[in-house]
Amino acid sequence: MRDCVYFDNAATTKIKSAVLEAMMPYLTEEYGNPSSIYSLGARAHSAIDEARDQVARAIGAKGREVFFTGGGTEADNWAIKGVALGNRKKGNHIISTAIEHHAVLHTLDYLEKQGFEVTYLPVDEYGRISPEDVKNAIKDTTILITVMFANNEIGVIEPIGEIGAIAKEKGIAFHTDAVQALGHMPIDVNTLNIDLMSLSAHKIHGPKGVGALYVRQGLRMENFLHGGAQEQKRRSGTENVAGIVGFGKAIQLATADIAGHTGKIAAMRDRLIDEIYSRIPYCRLNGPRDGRVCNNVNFSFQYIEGEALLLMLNMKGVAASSGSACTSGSLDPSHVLLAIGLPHEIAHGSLRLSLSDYTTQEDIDYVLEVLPPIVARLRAMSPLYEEIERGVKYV
Amino acid sequence: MRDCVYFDNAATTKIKSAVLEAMMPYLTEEYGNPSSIYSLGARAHSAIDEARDQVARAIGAKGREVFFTGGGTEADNWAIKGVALGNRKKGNHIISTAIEHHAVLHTLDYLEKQGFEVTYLPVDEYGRISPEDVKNAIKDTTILITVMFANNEIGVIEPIGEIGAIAKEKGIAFHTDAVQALGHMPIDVNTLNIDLMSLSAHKIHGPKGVGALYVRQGLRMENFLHGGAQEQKRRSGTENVAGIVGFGKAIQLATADIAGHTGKIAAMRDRLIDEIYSRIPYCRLNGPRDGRVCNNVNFSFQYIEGEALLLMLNMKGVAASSGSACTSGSLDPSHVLLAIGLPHEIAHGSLRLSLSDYTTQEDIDYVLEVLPPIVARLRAMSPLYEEIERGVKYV
Amino acid sequence: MYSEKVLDHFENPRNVGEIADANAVGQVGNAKCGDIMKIYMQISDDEVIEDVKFKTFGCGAAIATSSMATEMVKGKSVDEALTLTNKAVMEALDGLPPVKVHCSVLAEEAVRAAIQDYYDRKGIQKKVIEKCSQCCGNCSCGE
Amino acid sequence: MYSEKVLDHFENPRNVGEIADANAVGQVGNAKCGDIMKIYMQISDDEVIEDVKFKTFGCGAAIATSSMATEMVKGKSVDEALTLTNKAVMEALDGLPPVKVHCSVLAEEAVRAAIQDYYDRKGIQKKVIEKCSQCCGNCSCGE
Ligand SMILES: Cc1ncc(COP(=O)(O)O)c(C=O)c1O
Ligand SMILES: Cc1ncc(COP(=O)(O)O)c(C=O)c1O
Repeated sequence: MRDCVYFDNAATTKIKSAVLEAMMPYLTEEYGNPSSIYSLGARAHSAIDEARDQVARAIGAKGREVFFTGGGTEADNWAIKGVALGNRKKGNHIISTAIEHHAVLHTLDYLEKQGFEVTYLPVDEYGRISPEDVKNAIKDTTILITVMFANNEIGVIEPIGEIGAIAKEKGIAFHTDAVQALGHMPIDVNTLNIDLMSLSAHKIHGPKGVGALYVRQGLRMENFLHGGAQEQKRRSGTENVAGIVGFGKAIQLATADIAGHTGKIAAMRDRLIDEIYSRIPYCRLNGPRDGRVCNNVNFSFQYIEGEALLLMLNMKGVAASSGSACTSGSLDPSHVLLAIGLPHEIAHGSLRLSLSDYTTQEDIDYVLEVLPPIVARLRAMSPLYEEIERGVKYV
Repeated sequence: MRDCVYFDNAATTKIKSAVLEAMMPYLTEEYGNPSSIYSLGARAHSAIDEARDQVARAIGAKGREVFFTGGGTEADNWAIKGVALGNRKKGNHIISTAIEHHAVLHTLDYLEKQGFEVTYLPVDEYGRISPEDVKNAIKDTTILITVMFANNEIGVIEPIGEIGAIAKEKGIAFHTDAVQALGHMPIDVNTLNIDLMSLSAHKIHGPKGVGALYVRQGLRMENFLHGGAQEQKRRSGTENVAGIVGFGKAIQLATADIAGHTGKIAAMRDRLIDEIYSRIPYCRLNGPRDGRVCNNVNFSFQYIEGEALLLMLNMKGVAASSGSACTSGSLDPSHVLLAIGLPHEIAHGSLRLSLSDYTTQEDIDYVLEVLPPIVARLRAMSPLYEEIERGVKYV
Repeated sequence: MYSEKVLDHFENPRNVGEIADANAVGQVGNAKCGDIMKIYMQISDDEVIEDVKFKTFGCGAAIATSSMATEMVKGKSVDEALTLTNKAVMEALDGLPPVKVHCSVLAEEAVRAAIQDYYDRKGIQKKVIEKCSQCCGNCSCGE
Repeated sequence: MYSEKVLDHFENPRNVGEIADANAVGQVGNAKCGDIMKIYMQISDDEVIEDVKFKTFGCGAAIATSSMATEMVKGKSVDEALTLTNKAVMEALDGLPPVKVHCSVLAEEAVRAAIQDYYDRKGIQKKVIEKCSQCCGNCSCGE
């Protein structure tokens, strides 16, 4: 048995050794507070500025448009609450989608309680939203459109450029949660007309607990974390210097050769998809075949439940994730799987395998070897499958 | 010349090697997402639980009352906005002090704009607030009292236990920012009747970008960071596992022998105070002689400006801080120094030297050696001192 | 998250399968909620559960509680089996995480449902099962 | 934060001190704002600044701009000295951080204030200094 065959890179990734190396001075001797005037502090400040430039370069922004945060969740909270509360006088309507990450959805829930009105656009069977729907949802009171770049569960890529163009034409602020897109496709905030964009380091082989919000210069919004004068007085709190430096390095590495990375990973992804289809009956790929993020595979296996599947995979050393209710912290299965039209019972039986630069062909071989017997074993235990098997026999 | 004689431990501290050691596995092989079901994730989850217990034990709390945050600033923002917005129906009045950290003051500014009323209690010449004043400020609409445990600039320790007792008697939520107190005095949230308490790791030889909020069980408040189901569904965002583990270790070390630590550091502090007084004329200790945090020394040197002092100290390898306007990011000197009644011109000339476990008698000797000539040199350049000198001569 | 016992019963579940000529079959739960337990029993004339098997669609805890509950009633009299509580199942498994407690309730209910089926088939006028306990909380179970 | 040049002029300020028999002394700024510059000049009868010294209470930039400004006017005619701008001082120092620009303004004003003093003493009817430029922004300067 293999020890840890890691197929959960959409949940988090391993820190690259070059990233950790860049961080180490700031975890040891270079411990200065970046706001301080003396050399130790000034060096920490320069290190942050360099990281800020690395992030800016990766997304076609200016350094002063990049603000470091405590992660993707904080970036989403700040972007959405910041724009909503800062433009209350202009209107109270926000457009979003049914398949956003909880960091967006629960922030919107909160704003709805504060009197904001939110339109959640539906998605098609592959999880795609239609730019036409966005256009039609716009009202005089619309102050924000927030649509994720790529979905964390089923990997569908949304038409961000088209939505950005619509938002720009109408003069409405456009936020995108690009946490799952970063590193897997070229992103340029200007050509795509993005006004705010959330990023997270730990999805691209950087450290956990650090992220960034891109904010287009001149955009009107409120601060979220109040306090000291850090981050151009817009995001307070002593900076996580080591984390920020690690993020800078990670984003530089992740965007250095996107075409090469995408080509390599997508080939493995496609082999995995094809082989699962051919080796396991009664399954379905969630999300589109094309227009999906290069590292995402998401299948539903009928008649079994996802958590049980994950536990059995774990017993074989495979780390993966599921949209099953049991792993979502609630009793309903993934809102994303429901939004693309899966019935509850099928949504419960989903499996996400997400790849990274560290994924090898051997990993793919291994999961293809252990997965089919596990699915078969769980189906043999399942009263739902029993009926189907009987049905099949009787036909 | 010494290379880096670090006297800015109230700004930030060096990570202890035992802390970094505890963190390293979570920066390398143990990179799992704590929300995941497989072993790699489960181990990260256990590591966080252990850190949570370490924090809880250090402050006399239960593990489930401790919530990790992205730092002291986030803890302050969450505590204050969370209680205020979550109890709006009960009232809109908050009691605080004139000498809080900006993370508290600017959060209160924000709430004032939202229609909350804030009473900022004055302090005496040493920075002490009076429990009597707290009592008298309470109205029917008071929903929160927030008073810092120890001040970050002048080290004064506030009468938290007495205020806690008043708050408890009146049934009003009591928050304290204990960022500067942690590790330097025993803290028990129950005997002190504290309902919410902000902590930060990087002030106690832990990593930057991680902190915690203690919240008494059953206390009514809103969430601040919305999203995933982390931290008992009360603080969303993928956990900064390495940071949290480091915080746990740091707090364990910082509270293992508080009496020993305090005794050792306070002795150095007292020598520093006595010697500065005896070696440098026209100076004044800010904050009380007794009832001050063991690691804080804060002097005003008349006729000179603080930033210049810091730069000259830096040229001698000494890292320190000042309440000078030039280093505060605004043009006014420290609100704390003004609140204790210093005139602007004297507030501009303040110097904070803050100690830690790593401070040595040699460091004290060194700063006592380099500081007097620097002060003398700057005074020789100062047109204000010129007048005084002339005055003195003519007497 | 799960105890060793739960993991053992999940990995090596006892009594999985069907009983072709079972004289008692109970099914509880609901695919929508992600949990279905079906219990087959062979009950002797003197009301002893001579054999018991289960099939479960559900999470690790659902499978482990099914396995443990069937173990606990096997060879017991029907009356003894009716004294089985979800708490007893949980304790036998060294506990369950709070969000998984409903699985043990389902297991208790599945045993009762099978026994109810036995009574019904025999024409015995006993009601040992109430309506859905709503153990699965906020899901749209049974709607 | 500061350029090498600024740090050099801060660490080794040129022309620090007083001129006992100065025939031109100007002081600008305000202790409340944390910046006072006082410039002493010895101006010859043909209006050449033969000697210049300063005393400054203020931050690193205040000291460095004082030093640089005195260097730049030393040996110059009064009329040349009056062409000195804060921008020229900043450029000579390889720039200043944005929050420190007001220090260079103070230095320019201090030079002008000294020259004004010279004119006033001589009874020359020239005004080369306006009222406070409010360069220090939101502080309560001059109130
Ligand atoms: C799409 C998306 N948005 C936001 C987040 C939250 O980011 P973080 O975990 O850094 O808070 C995640 C991952 O958890 C994500 O996948
Ligand atoms: C009293 C006090 N409160 C809050 C903070 C903010 O903590 P952090 O830097 O972790 O955001 C600090 C330090 O910066 C502090 O000294």
